[in-house]
Amino acid sequence: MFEPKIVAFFCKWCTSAGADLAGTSRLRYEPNVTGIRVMCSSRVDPEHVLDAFRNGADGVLIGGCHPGDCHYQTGNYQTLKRVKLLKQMMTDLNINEKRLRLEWISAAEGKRFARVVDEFTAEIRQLGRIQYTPL
Amino acid sequence: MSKNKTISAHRISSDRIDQLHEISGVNVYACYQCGNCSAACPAVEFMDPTPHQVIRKIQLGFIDELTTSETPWICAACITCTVKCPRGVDIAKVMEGLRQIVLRSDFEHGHLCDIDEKMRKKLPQIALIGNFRKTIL
Amino acid sequence: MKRVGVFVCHCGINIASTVDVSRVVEDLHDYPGIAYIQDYKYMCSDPGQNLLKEAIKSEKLDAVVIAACSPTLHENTFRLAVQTVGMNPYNCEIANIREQCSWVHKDRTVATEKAKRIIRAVVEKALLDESLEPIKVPVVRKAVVLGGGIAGIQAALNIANSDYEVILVEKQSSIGGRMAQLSETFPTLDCSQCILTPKMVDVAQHPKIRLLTYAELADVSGFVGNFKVKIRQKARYVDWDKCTGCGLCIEKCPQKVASEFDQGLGKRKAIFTPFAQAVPNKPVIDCDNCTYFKTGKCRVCEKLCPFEAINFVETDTYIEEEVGAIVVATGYDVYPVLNMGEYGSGKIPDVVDGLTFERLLSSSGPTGGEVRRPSDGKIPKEIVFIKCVGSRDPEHHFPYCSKICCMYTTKHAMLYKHRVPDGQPYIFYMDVRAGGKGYEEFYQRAQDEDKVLFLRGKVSKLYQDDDKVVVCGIDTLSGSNVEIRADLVVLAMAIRPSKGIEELAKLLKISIDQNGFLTEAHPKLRPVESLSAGIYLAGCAQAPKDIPDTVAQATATAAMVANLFAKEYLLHDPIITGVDEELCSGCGLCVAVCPYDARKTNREKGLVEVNEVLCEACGACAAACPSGAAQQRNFTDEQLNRMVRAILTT
Amino acid sequence: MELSYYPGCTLKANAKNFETSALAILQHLDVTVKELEDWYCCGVCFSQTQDNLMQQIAPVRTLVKAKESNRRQLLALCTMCFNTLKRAIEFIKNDKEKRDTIHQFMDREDTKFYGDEVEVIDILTLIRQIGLDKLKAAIVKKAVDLKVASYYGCMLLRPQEIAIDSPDDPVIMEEIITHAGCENVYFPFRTECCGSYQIVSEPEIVRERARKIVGSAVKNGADLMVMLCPLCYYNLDEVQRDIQEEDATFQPLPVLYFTQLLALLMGLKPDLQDFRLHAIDPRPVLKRKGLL
Repeated sequence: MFEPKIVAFFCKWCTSAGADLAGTSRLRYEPNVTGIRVMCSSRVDPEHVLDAFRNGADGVLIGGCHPGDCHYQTGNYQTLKRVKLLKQMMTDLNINEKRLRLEWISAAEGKRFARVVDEFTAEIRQLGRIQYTPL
Repeated sequence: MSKNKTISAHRISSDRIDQLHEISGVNVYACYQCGNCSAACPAVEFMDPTPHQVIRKIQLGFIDELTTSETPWICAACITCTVKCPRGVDIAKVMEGLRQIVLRSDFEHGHLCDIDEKMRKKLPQIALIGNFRKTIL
Repeated sequence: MKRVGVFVCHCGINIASTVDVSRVVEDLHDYPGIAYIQDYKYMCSDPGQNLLKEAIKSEKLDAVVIAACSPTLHENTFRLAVQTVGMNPYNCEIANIREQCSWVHKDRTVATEKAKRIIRAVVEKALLDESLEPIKVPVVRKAVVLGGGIAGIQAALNIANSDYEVILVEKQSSIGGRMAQLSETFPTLDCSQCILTPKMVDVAQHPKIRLLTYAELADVSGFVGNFKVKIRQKARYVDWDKCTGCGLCIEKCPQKVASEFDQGLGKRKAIFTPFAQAVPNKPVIDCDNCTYFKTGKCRVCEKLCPFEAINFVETDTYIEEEVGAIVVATGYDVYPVLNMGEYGSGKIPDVVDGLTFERLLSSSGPTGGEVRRPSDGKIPKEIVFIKCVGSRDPEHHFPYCSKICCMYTTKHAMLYKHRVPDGQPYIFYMDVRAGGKGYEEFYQRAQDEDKVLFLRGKVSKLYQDDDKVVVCGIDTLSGSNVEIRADLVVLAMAIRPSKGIEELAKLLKISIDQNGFLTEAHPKLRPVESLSAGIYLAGCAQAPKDIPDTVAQATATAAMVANLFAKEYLLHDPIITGVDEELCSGCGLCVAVCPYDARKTNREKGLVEVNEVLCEACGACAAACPSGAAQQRNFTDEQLNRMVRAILTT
Repeated sequence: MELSYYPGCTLKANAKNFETSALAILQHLDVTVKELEDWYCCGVCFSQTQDNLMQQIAPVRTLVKAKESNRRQLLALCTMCFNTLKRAIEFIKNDKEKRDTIHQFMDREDTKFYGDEVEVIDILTLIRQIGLDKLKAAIVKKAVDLKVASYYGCMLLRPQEIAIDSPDDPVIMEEIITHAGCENVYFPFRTECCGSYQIVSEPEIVRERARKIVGSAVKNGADLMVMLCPLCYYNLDEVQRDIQEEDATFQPLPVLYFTQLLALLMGLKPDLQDFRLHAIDPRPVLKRKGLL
């Protein structure tokens, strides 16, 4: 079976804490996602995401706080805007936009974290290995 | 038979509540029983149960008591209850829903031919048609 | 290259049972950048920490990565440990291989591989981590309190009693606020003014408090510890340095106006103090109503003043001050009866709001404490109180509970009954919310001793009929509609944040909630702070609350301010985003995304400048920067890119 | 100014004096109203069910005709019709799915109605649009101290989304009455229901309502009561006769259509109004007040 490589960016306050909760709850989920802990999802530069694809990532997952709950007031809205634009750009670059996913996962949503990771892994698995040809 | 009625999970999840919801589109669970609908209703003194009690009985699943009561037929659809409700419960639509539940099995409530000839000539057309619209399916 | 040491924790079997720790150590031994790697059973234990310290010294490590549990648990522990051997704490990083690896995977090979990826990524970060020092910010140990009601008074007194200076700003000419208008207070029925006025006097006499009344905030700039405030002192037309408060001018002023303090029931003069116990007890001239200002003639006050204190040419002045903290305690207004079409839109004279009824009950009020109705001065024999007017009504007015009405309405009915023993009070209610010390007992007393009749339901309509007000309501408990021909109706109107709160919030850059009240930083854990550092909240500006709650909150607010002032410097997390002036083109994209106003475009220099103190380190600006000039310390683009690559390399 | 006009059935039958007086005053105010060429019953009571779309079709048919007339505004004099048509517009506008279903039903119509093409207007709002000053200028008769009770009823004020004014405390009728030189009588029952179609099956409800509404207007000193709904008119005029039969102490009050009073004040020929149609004869009070 194809094991995709997925890079993730988790905000420190919500999604990373949600991932910790999934851990303390001893939930099981797919091991393909490896997370990088940032202060806020809005730290993620579209360039980081494209760089990940360039370097062979089959998928990129970004996790932030729910709208209205951002520790930095408006960071997740910035992320949302950027991801929308980035998805358009990905289409132009011939990367399936489904390979990038933005999810709001709170510190209390351990179960949701595990579900998102499993769903996303399954989806990327179905899409197959990334075929990235530089322009 | 005991006058007390038992409240049960079975009753409060009755599909008759769903049926009423489907017809009326109203979420009766927003009601907090302030009674403003009944306080404002122009025909309340002719009603038993009164409008807020109707909503409560629906929440509890006592739909049969409502379809056999006169209340929905006393209602004149003046919509005062609806505009008064602080929680946005459209009570007028609930009353219409109850009338419809009855009419959809009985076709008619009351007897139209009972209206006397003299009255029929005198009454404005909108009174007659309005009445038909509410009492015949 | 920096020498990075990696320490892999077994966490007993928590990590070691699924992650093959020795395999990790073996496989990463030759990873470029790892100078030293070791595993240990419990890294957080004393021996574990000693092992870490010894290795830093013996292996001359520049940075360490602890592969263990979540950083929320022991990042601080390890950072403190490395500091004892001279390492900068920002060179100590945690790789979370427990919560996000060993605990969530079963397959040993798979978990071991993932642990390696996680560690590699963090090693890449550590290689480029800078040594950082917390940013030190000096604190101006002086506070400004906006609003001189009980909340502001309590906060100001407590801050001043901690020996810090306070400026108390009040828009009326006297402090006292709404509490000064009240008659007696629940649940003890002690007179409001009797417990309030001594505090007002304390404020006036306190050496650490500067009282600015008839004044308001005009402008504010700066940040926590270092605000600059500009206060508008409205023209009083009376020189308070000369005025002794003798009151001769007030007595002789020919112009009478409805008294705001008495809710329009009584009269005041055009030169006035709002009430007899005013602090400061000196008058101002209401220029909108003063005969001289309107017609150019009169000047009676000027002629009579023995101290030549009247000054008709006085203008507004501005006072600038530097403060370290701002307390917002601007209080509430009652929602006007005008908004209640079904209750006569304010056109029925004997339908009044609760605050007006307080004045009718107050011994210093327009009726001397006798309950007499506004229309004809008769003593009402049947009186109806209606609760939740405008509150709990998301369809037409406001969704929230105004919180104080249950208790004050019960008090009103009780006090009425004490004043008019042969009268009948009725209260229309939907729920009785009597949570609070002694509150439930008070409510029960109103029912069983004072025979207040509680009717459960709303009133759909009120109308004047002869000299009565007809109340059409319902008692849902009996199922009966009720009609009462009342002599007086008192409406417990919704509590609203006081007028001007939106402008003030904009000025202070703090947020207001969907109902118009100021938003606290966290609804449970940070109830007295705003989301902007250094700005604190107290009283009804934040949410409706009664006197005990207001005093408790104001005291807490003062404690927070004292907490801030206790240190000479504030320490600020240094992982902020700066500007590389070489690269910055001054485009301002970063300025637009900053939620804290930490970044400003300097048009002259053509670049962006950062106020490091305001930066909260979210990094949104770094992601927005097109040139790479904005780099978040220890979260640089290069660090993140190298982390990504480390995850993807096999 | 030109607009379409939808009379509805009652104005062509029992409420002729409403139609003639309304059309006369509008003509006097330089407004051209064109009756829709082909119109249907509006359905009277707007169906309040979610699932019975057949009942919504009647008003939509009329709205299609109005759209085809190429005039934006559609005047509905009868408040029942006004309410039904305006609610139909809201329904069509706000529920795309149900709108599509209705369109499928209406396969004989070439025009599809989407909600924004026609604005249904009542005569009070229309007078406001014409201008109160213009109205004032058209008034030629000075009523001698005439105290008028303006009765709104339900259909202009409820539900909220179609209300022409505040459902709790409307002012529009009083505003016009003042500009027409009469004195307003505020009476607390002016927005309460008359009992509506219950006159057919539960007449005692209507009697009770009429007694309250009329009694309240009389108590507050009204010389006459004006209104805009043929059903309210019947319930509050004709039913007063029944009340008088039961209760000799009952004090009756003449009831006029709002437009009848305006026509008189504008000095339009009184013979276009058939006062014999009134159960409570308004002529004595009109004479006393100098309008006849």
